[in-house]
Amino acid sequence: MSETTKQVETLHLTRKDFVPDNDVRWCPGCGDYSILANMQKTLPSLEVEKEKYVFVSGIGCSSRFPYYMDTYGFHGIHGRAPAIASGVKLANPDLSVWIITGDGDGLSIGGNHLIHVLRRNIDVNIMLFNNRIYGLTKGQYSPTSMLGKKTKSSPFGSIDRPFNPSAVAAGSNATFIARALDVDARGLQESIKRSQDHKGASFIEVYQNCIIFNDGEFADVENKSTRPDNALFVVHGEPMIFGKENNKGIVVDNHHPKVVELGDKWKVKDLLVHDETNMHITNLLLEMTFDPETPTPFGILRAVDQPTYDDLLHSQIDQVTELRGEGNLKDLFNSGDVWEVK
Amino acid sequence: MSETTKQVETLHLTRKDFVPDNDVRWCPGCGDYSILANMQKTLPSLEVEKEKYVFVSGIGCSSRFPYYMDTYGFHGIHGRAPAIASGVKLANPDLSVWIITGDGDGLSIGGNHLIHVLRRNIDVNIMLFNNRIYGLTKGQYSPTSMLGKKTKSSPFGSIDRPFNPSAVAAGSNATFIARALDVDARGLQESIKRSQDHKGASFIEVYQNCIIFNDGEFADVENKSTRPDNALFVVHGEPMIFGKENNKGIVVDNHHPKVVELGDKWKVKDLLVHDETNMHITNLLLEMTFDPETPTPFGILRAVDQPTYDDLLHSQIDQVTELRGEGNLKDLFNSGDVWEVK
Amino acid sequence: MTKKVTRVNEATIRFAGDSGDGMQLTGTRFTEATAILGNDLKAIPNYPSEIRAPTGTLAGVSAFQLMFGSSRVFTPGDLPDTLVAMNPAALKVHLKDLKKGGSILANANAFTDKNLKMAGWESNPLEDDTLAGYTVFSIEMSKLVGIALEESDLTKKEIERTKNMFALGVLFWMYNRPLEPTEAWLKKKFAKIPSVAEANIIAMRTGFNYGETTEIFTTSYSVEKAELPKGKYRNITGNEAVTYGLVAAAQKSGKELFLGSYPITPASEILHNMSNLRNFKVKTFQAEDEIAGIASAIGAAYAGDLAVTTTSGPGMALKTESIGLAVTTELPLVIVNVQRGGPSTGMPTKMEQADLFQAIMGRNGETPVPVLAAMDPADCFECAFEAARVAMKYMTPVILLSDGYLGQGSGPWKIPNPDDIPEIEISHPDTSAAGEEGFMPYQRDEKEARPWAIPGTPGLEHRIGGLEKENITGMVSQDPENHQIMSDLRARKVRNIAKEFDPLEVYGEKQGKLLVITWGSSHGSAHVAVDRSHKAGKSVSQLHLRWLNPLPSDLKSVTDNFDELLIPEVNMGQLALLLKAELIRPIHQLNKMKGEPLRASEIETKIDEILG
Amino acid sequence: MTKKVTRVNEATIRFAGDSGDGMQLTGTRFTEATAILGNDLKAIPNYPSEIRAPTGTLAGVSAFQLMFGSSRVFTPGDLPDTLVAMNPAALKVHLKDLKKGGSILANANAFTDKNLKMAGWESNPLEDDTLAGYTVFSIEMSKLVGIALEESDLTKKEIERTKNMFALGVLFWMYNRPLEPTEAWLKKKFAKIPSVAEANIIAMRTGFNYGETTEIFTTSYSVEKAELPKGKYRNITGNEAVTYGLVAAAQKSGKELFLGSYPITPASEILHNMSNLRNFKVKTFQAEDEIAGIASAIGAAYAGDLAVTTTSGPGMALKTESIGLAVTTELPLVIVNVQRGGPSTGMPTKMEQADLFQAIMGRNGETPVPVLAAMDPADCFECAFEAARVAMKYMTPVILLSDGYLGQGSGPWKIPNPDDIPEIEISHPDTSAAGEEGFMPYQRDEKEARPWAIPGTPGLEHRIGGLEKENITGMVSQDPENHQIMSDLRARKVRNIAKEFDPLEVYGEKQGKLLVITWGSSHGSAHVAVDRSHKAGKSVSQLHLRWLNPLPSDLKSVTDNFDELLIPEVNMGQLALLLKAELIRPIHQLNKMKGEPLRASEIETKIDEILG
Ligand SMILES: Cc1ncc(C[n+]2csc(CCOP(=O)(O)OP(=O)(O)O)c2C)c(N)n1
Ligand SMILES: Cc1ncc(C[n+]2csc(CCOP(=O)(O)OP(=O)(O)O)c2C)c(N)n1
Ligand code: SF4
Ligand code: SF4
Ligand SMILES: [Mg+2]
Ligand SMILES: [Mg+2]
Repeated sequence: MSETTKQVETLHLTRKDFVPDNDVRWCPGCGDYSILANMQKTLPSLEVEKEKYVFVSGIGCSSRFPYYMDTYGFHGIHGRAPAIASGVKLANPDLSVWIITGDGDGLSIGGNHLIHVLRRNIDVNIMLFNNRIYGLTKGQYSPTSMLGKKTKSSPFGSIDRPFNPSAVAAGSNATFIARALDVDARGLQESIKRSQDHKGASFIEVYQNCIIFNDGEFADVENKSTRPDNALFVVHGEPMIFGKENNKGIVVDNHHPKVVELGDKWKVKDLLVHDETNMHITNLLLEMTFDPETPTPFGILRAVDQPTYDDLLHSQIDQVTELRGEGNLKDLFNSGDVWEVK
Repeated sequence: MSETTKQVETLHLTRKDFVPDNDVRWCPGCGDYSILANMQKTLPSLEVEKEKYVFVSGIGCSSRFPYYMDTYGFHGIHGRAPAIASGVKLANPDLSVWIITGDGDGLSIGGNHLIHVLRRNIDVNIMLFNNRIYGLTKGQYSPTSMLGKKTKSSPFGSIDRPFNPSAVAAGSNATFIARALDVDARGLQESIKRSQDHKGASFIEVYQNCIIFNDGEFADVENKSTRPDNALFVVHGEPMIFGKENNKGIVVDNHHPKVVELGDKWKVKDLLVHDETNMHITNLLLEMTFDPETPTPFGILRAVDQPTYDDLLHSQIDQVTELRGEGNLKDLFNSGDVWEVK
Repeated sequence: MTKKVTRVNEATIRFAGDSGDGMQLTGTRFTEATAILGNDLKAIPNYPSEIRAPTGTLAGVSAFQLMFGSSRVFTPGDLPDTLVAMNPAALKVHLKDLKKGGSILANANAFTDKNLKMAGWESNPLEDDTLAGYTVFSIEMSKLVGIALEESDLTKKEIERTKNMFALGVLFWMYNRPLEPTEAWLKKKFAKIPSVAEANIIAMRTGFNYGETTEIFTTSYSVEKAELPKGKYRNITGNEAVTYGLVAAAQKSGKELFLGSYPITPASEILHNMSNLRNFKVKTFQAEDEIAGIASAIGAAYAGDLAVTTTSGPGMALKTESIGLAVTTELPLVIVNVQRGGPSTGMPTKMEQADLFQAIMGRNGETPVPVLAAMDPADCFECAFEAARVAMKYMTPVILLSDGYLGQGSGPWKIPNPDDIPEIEISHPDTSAAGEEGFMPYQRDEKEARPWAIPGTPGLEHRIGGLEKENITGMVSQDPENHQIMSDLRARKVRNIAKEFDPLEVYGEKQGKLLVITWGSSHGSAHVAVDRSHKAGKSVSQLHLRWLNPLPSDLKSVTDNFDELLIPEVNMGQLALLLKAELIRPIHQLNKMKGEPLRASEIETKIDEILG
Repeated sequence: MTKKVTRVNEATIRFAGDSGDGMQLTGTRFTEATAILGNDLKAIPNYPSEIRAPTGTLAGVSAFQLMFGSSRVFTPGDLPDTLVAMNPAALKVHLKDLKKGGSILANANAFTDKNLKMAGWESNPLEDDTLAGYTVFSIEMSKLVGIALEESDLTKKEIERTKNMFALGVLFWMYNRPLEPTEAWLKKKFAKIPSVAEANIIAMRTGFNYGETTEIFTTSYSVEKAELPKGKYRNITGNEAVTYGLVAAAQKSGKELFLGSYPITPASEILHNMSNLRNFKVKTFQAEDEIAGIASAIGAAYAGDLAVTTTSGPGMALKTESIGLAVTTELPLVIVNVQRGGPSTGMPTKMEQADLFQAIMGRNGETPVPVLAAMDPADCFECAFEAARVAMKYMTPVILLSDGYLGQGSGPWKIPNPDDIPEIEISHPDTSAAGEEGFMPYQRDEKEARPWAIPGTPGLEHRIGGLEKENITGMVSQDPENHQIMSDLRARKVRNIAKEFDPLEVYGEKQGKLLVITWGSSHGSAHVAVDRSHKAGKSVSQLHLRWLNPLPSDLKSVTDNFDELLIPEVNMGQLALLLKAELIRPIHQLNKMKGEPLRASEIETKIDEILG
């Protein structure tokens, strides 16, 4: 449990405490609304004082998020939220710092800061709203748009292979990776809670529908009727089962994930069991993302404990202070060869 | 086989053709010398005309490389070589474009461009000289320096968790990943050849000793006597065997790589067989990098065929031209509602 | 009943409504119909930075203004004669700009209690005396289209959406514009859903007939054709014109065009337009950020393409390090900055002229770059072509400044005959350029440009880069004397571009009391202001500068003929500072920081103030 | 034999050798010994941008120069009196700078045929008449240390390496400096390998004795103590002084210091120094690039730390977008630019003053930032402290310009008593600041600074960002009138900082023919030049500007007292342009682009030229 969520006297915060006066200005029907609502609903249960939250974002529709949360917030510049947030957290480790970003903000211009904050394992929580499009600038393809996608800047179809954002996080040595769906309140709330509890950088990829420029991109999993057959919700320690009738599962075949039908041949015990701490299970799940033969995995894909940058920094400060004594200007100024003019 | 290496009339190039007049200015004993020599030795066998090579780099000791190759070269600015090189390749797909970068240039300031060029699968060849230090700026820790490393900017030990460069490449959906060692001429030459042959973005991580600021960082694999027990050279289709006596091998145990001793219990047939095209084999190898229990893998870790950005671009140009006819200024100017003033 | 038709010389109309009300489309259609009629015009959209701000709010209001006339029109007009207000918020936001005595066309059905409250009206302005002094046409547009389309298969919501076409129809009647072009356009646009095309056409006709028939309208206006130079015309936005200018330069130089760019308001349309031109061999590369946008363009320039990067202020900030690289490697590159309101993210959909300092001086080191600015949408074509020509001739990056007002605004463009556009001569050295000592990549021609030797050319293998280079040989050099030589050379090469400028042309008398100096899009309103002041008997002329760096060499002699100088600009005095230093004389300033162009009337007032 | 001791007022020495010859260390040791003796001094290293360029080449030469004297010393000297040349390349590179009649101390053993050839000597200059006119001491240093250390356990290579200590010993003798401080230092440095410490000490003593004993030296020099103000002194580099100034500001304001930075020559030492101060609660964050460096600092400023970012030109270019964010969010931030030679990567290890435009005008939009520049290494302390104070007082980013010459150069620093340094008053609003309407993050105090409300404070929850903000409330606003208000306000806030400047002080007469105006590190050589010219009877004074933005309000009245103005600067005329515009009068310029400071003699010549 992170420092910031230490048991404080019960806070009695409610959803309303996080709703500011100003209007929300996303398009009607935008997937961002549901993410916002679930954030406002979940925070009161996290036992963090309201004034300790800081939401930092870049630029994009998604990055307007801080304006819609009645906490401290910083609407930064395009792509730089992870860097700004790192400064916030290192300045004051007591804060619960959230980074809100989009597939353009976080993976195009801001890709480098994202992979570095994950590598460093600074204790911040990152939500990347992946709508596979640049919303705010009115519909160009993004680094997560699928090949062939026709947009304003790719009228003949995109020729840019997409990232799998969660795989990028894994390649950056991230200690916490989750995937959620804008319309799935339970999954969102679970991801938000777990990411706050996680000590270190948490990465949540949220599939988000942009009703204006990329409507239906995630139809197969957004649609309630097709979701069960197309989405796999993984739970640590549980076998990977999915399907409308809970009749399908995942096994490993020549190091690749494969869908099997439960029945005579395949039993639940044959199925792959999710293990958040096992890198190769995470990798198998990641590989399923773009594979048309397998369902799209959601849930906590990875969670391991590793020292955080902020802890290491502050304990190094303590150690050196122990060793050398608290910094003293007089000694500092007078270090080296000193002489006197009388 | 890539376009640029199509059989041309025999070229009779020799190593000397690639050695320019000016002096090489790395520190005596720097690992960069061996990489340079092997590049100069290997190019003549690639059947590419000398004038078709372009070496693009950023800033760093490693990035001085283009000055030492008698070909076309562009010593860019810090971190931007992949972007410059992308422009070169897209402007002229006929060129064999090489990106030379360092762990700082390519993974610190230039991390974003690196992951994007790999994602897009532009047909360029990238060599990242990983000496786990900033050489040119005189010895600060880099994003690949190990935790605890004492350097000029981390006098009490680095608190920055390192990247595994090849894993970053894998997370970016790279189609070709190799790892080589500055002192291993065979491995270097093999990587250079294979990367030129690969259609798409190739990524070669080279472990390189910086004798001045990080000497001995890779001692366990650089040292001829300890190398066999600490390095695993993988070959596609071959079981993973290593050790001074060729008596050790790799098996998979609960989705993790594990070292076993060949003998009564474990036979060669039990060992993991390398498959360049299988993502999960690649991931297993990548996981071994920082694991003290396993050897460090070298060789072609991954190689798969996927459409390249440059091919897609040029075929889209052809298709649209077919469809619409060659662009004509008159028609373009007169598109939309036109009226005449008489 | 035949109604009175009043002939006017010019008219300014503003369409305002909710983001979802289709005001941009309505405005554009009116513009096209007007252009085809042969009026001169300028048009400009004005929309919120949200994609769809909440319906009915002040923040969600989207507007489009155009001015058209029977003589030359230089701006989209200061204050509108007619305001179309599709809801209370639109009226609230735009009423203050309406000319005294102007007309308001309002959709009465949208003036519900809820909407009025959201817009901050205490009572319904259509019903109280708020609008006294204006001519108000309060029309139940929603209801009327509902009735007109009763028979249609469309949903209620879809029908409601055609109300903008109704408004357009009324305006077409009011200003005697033809319906046919819009009908044709609608049929094409909704070719796949004819019922929608049909409904829109009906709504428009209903509006037109409503004007014709009902008694609330007594007068319509006619605006005669403008006396434009003979030729073919089309309406063009600045961003389109930049696209065309660059594509023309590519064809005229025999180069392929490479655009490395990253989307940003208000420059994105250049990227969109370019990406549609694959059959012109245009290679658009939507990079991961602005730095990769310019860096890829620099790579493409090295490899022999006509290389371009396009952006707006914040993106320009990110490109400055790379611009330095292009300067020192002496590679041709066109950098387009469609300026917007700053600082920082600022006001993305508003215009400003505040990136001039950045363009000329915003780099580390002594890093001279030629800078020019376009004065109106059509001029963007000329300037883009010129930028590309100069870049390739002198082997240098060139910065073209446009702004949101030009980029998204439009006006008629006299379509040039491509055959009349001069060729751009490019010569790439071939193998024979390698002398005894090898190839000299920093050898110079009479313009002091270095050779553009392209990878793939046998024998010319050479290395370039960001470290200081020895002149002639191009070897890395940290020699003090060489650095002086190279610094002087880079400065002189840019300064000498001024040698090929045409002599400056003063608009009005060549000598007098006051000279108004303009750059970029301030040209239009200053032109109108100078005209009016001149007509009022003032001794005032105008000098417009296309090139800001280098400054024209006759600048001093031209300005010396005037007692006073005035520079109106939409910033805090950037050109004024540069010219004070250049001319060593005081300069009057008119500065405005409101995210919108200077108005002719504001400049007129300032002229009066100076001339007393 | 007692040798002659000549008393001189000042001396300039340059140590030059191969990168591997330890010239920086030798120079630093000489500097320390000289400082302890009580001379005033300035010192400056000069090294190649390669880590170890190939031995024996011209490119591989590394040098260190210092000037010391018995009165105030303002520069590390133009031309050296004595040149230590450890190999032929060092002699080749530096001979041209040696004063006529100066002394050369050469390691004869390094003048082998191979080395001579590599350095481009046709024959051995120690043996032909190349060096006629100089006093040459050709000493077989390598051989002599070899003999002296015959008994030692060190390898031959290790012994050879002590030859720099031999040279240092000779110089110590020549200038009558004590050996003890260096002996103590060597013992400490090589505490773990006493044999190396011992060998170096022996080599140094051998050199000293060699001077004392052999007949080739007839004279040694003494330089009296300088009359420095009373107090404790130490030698300090500009980069150290910046570190100390900022740490002092943090302590005096009760803030923790956060440094977000990325290594770059010649600024990296600030990061190194800071990272050593963990017990001062200094948080150094070596970011992934310069953008993350400043962005993290902005985040830290928001969260309440004294935030700093340090860099050099190319890094500064990358930070410009973020500086705009700091301006518009009105957060305190210190930005240090240790300038180097541009454009682009340019000449990383050479100095230049060419980033002034960039500092003041290098951003998109109207984005005013206070800018000040340090004049010498010790002044870096004052300026850094001042920058931090102003940043926090006015809630604004502040740019501090230093340069490679100051950052890596050194001079004596009168150590202040920390108790005498004034506190910096900071007040963070607490919960009570939230009024009825909630907290107003853009409410302003009498200086028009907004409150620094820190996350974690209950009741003050608020959002900031890069979009234009409504004054007082801080809500996002794209309103035209508000943008004007905010633009004016941001400009005025910065302009008003000038109100607290001390009146300008002219050095020399307050009125006269010529005023030399300087900024940054040009102060020293101009000071010397003005002094000399003044002594020669010329009517010339000096005005040094610490603040470049805003300009002091008495600038005009002070400069009006002089007929002519001259601005010497190591760029192509950046301050000159700004002051021409500010003062509307012609200004003489002395510009130099050689990657090295102006020399006093060059300025003197220019003064003569102007005054006839
Ligand atoms: C430096 C800079 N470059 C470009 C932009 C323009 N821009 C703003 S948001 C955006 C893309 C946003 O996409 P994403 O992060 O996916 O957010 P979404 O709107 O889809 O939620 C771009 C290109 C900018 N504001 N600043
Ligand atoms: C914009 C910019 N920032 C910083 C630098 C300084 N710099 C040059 S090289 C380098 C690091 C090089 O490290 P690496 O890529 O690992 O190369 P190596 O020298 O180790 O081969 C840095 C920080 C620069 N030249 N430009
Ligand atoms: S454009 Fe798309 S992502 Fe942006 S607010 Fe509208 S629906 Fe949401
Ligand atoms: S500093 Fe290190 S990496 Fe650089 S040239 Fe020297 S040994 Fe090689
Ligand atoms: Mg998006
Ligand atoms: Mg390195």
